[in-house]
Amino acid sequence: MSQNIKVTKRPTYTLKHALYLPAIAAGVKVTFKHFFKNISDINAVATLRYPEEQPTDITQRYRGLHRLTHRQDGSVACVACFMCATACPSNCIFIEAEERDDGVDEKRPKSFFLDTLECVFCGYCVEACPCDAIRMDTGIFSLTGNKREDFVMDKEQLLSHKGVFSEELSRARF
Amino acid sequence: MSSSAITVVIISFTLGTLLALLTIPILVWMERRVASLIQDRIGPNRTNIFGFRLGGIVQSFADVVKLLLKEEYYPAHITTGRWLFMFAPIITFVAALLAFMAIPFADTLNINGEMLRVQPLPIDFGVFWYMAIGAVGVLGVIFGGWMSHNKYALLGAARAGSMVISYELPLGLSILSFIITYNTVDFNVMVHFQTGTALGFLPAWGIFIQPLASIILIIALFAETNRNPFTVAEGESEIVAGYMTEHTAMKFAMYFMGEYVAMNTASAVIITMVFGGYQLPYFATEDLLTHFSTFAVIIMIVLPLFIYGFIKWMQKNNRVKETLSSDGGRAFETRFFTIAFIVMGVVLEFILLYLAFISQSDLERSIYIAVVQVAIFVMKLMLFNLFFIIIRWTLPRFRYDQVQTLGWKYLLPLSLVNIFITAIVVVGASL
Amino acid sequence: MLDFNTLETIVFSILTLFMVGGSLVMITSKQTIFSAFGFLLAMIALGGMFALLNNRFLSIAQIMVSVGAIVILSMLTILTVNAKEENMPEEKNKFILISISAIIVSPFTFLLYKALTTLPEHFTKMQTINSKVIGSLLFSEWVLPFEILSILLMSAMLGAIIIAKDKLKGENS
Amino acid sequence: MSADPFFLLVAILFSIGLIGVASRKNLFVVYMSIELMLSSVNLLLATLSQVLGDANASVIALLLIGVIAAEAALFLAIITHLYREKRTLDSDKFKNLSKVK
Repeated sequence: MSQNIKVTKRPTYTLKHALYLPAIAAGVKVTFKHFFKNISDINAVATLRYPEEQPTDITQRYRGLHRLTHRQDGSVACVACFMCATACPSNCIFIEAEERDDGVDEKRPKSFFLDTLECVFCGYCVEACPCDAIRMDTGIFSLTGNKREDFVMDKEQLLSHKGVFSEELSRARF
Repeated sequence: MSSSAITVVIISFTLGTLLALLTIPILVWMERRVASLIQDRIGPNRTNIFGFRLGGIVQSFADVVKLLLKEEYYPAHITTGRWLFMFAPIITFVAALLAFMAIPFADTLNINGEMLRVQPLPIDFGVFWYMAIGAVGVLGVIFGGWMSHNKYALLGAARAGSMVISYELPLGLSILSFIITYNTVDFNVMVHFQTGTALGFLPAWGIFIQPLASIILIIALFAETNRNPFTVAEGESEIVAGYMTEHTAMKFAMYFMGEYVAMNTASAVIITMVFGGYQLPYFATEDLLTHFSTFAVIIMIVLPLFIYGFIKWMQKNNRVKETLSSDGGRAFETRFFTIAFIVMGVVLEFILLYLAFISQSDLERSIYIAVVQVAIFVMKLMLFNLFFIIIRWTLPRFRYDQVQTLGWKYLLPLSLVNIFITAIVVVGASL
Repeated sequence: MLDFNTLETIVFSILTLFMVGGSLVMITSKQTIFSAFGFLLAMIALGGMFALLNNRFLSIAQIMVSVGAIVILSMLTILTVNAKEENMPEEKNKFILISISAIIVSPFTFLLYKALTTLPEHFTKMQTINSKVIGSLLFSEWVLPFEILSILLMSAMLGAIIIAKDKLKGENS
Repeated sequence: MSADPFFLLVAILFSIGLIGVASRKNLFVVYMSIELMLSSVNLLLATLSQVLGDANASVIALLLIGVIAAEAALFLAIITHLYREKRTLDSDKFKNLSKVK
């Protein structure tokens, strides 16, 4: 049994360790190697030059800006069940429901506001939605505006966002 | 005083002020770029003036402008003594600036028989000056920390004060062994001592003559200037930002810039005392003057190679990846500086030609040598500042008790032992 | 009678202003930190005064010891003691006391000044006292006081450690 | 240059130190006043060194700086000790040796 055990010698505290200076020299060697490698060819550095170079590694699971999905007939898939607003930890979803009288369903949102300044992009609303009406698959990672009101998304804005990965329509069976 | 003496004094004073003040943005830029390059990042390179970004130096000027224009804000709990709260950073800054002024930038100029020092303050006790003024800087830290009425600031100030007291001793004692070896307190004579060779093949620099004292000096100066690994006074993992927690805008900038001036001064002192100052290794000023033509021809050969290498490096690195469409004016900047450097090189070549073969005036030659020495000094200064920065991004911070242990239990006895050995050797050699 | 050089007069006046002002701030201010600041001003100005007297070595020694060591040490002690407002002494009639003692002391000041002016009034010749002269004197004629001073410093250091130390572990009783 | 102003300055500084010792209760201020008195003596020595053209006075002044340093160390240690004993900086509270309590 003992032949399987590999005994490693503990490092002894020698004069070389007590002096500190060899260790400092080794550290400086490492940093200087990186420094010299990068200064001789700056374009080899993997940093993304952001505004000119856009990220290419946004995957399907990336939580970008929200959107509301559509049904087959193009109407909003949301049934105003308030599940997302309940699940939201930062209370940033404000829904006002109204009765739906076109016979497709019973309820729909009259207004749907999402305050992206309060949103923490946790994705709980997507998890909570029973009819796949809200998704975060737009791939939009940068959101800019001039005033606070620009960041409060209303229903039309959320409906106008396009998904970039999966199908456009809601997958819920109505 | 003759007019040439006044000219030399004014020029050297301007040079000293420029070297101390203009290196601040360059050092801040170096700190950020070197840090990012060490960590495989790029660092600030976007700020520009009409497309000229100079590798990102413009960012430092933009930062200074930003800090200047910020609101002068005083914490509400500081009721009495706001003037001292505001005055404290100035003490640190001015002390660091004054301490720099005793460094010689070139050899003593001989103009028509007058010996003129190229030193902002032409004093012959520069070591004492540095030790006296360098310790004043910490007073600003202590005043600022106390006036903040803040636990963290108070702790930072107490740490800075006790660290200065514990590291002033090894610093003074190691400087003492240098004084015994060089037999002078004059920086200029110290540099003269370090020309020539030791043991036949090494340049006679302090680090080869007094290795232990040199290492103690460098460590103690790292501690004096509050640089890593001795940043316990502003250890942000323990005490927020230490003594500068409550300081904002220009007051913070004063502390910040004072730190860089102190670092610059420490590098200058280390170079002057340990690394041969403004002298080229192996060659004294007299050698250069007697073999001036050879020296000029060597420089005439080396200079174009250097400029060629720099231009090649710039053309390779001052551009963006091929995949990007816009280069933000980098191509124009590269073209401009290529032409500028070529013109500069040609002009320098012609000046060298004139000095080496046509003019036989000793005065012009000695002035030229002084200019070369200033250039060498600045190069050494920048290299050592780079060393300071690389050390900062290599080592983690010491714990506070480890700092004190290192100072009192190791460096102090070591420097005392070194003084004894030095004294025995010096007395033995004189017998 | 007064043959002041203009530049020297200006420098002297500025330094006097700093010294007297600093020391007045020192004895009048309520908070200890301002006293320390006044003390610092006075000490730096004293260093400048030594330089005005063409005594560079003394000036540098003054800055190095008084400012670089004594003031920093005092500041550090003020920081470590860190006395709260209620631990400071109550000095309600501070200014009355100061003015009374000033009135009492002023004849003495006059007397001191008169006594000092009986000494030679003029500088014989403003020669620079450089470190070489001081050094050779220190190690030839004044070597015994110098050694005694080093013993004094040593004993002061040990005494300071013993006084400021907490009670030893053995004698907790 | 006349030495008069220097002597006047010495007298004034010494008196200010004396006033500080006599009228203040804060231990730190008392300590600094004593330092100031010693420093005024130092200035007198430096002035005399110039007046008499004799470097010996400068040497005494140099030694006096050393004495001031020793005194500072002791005084600060005593202040720390006193503050630890009674938690006050009031010099009137330390009357252990006097008969009048």
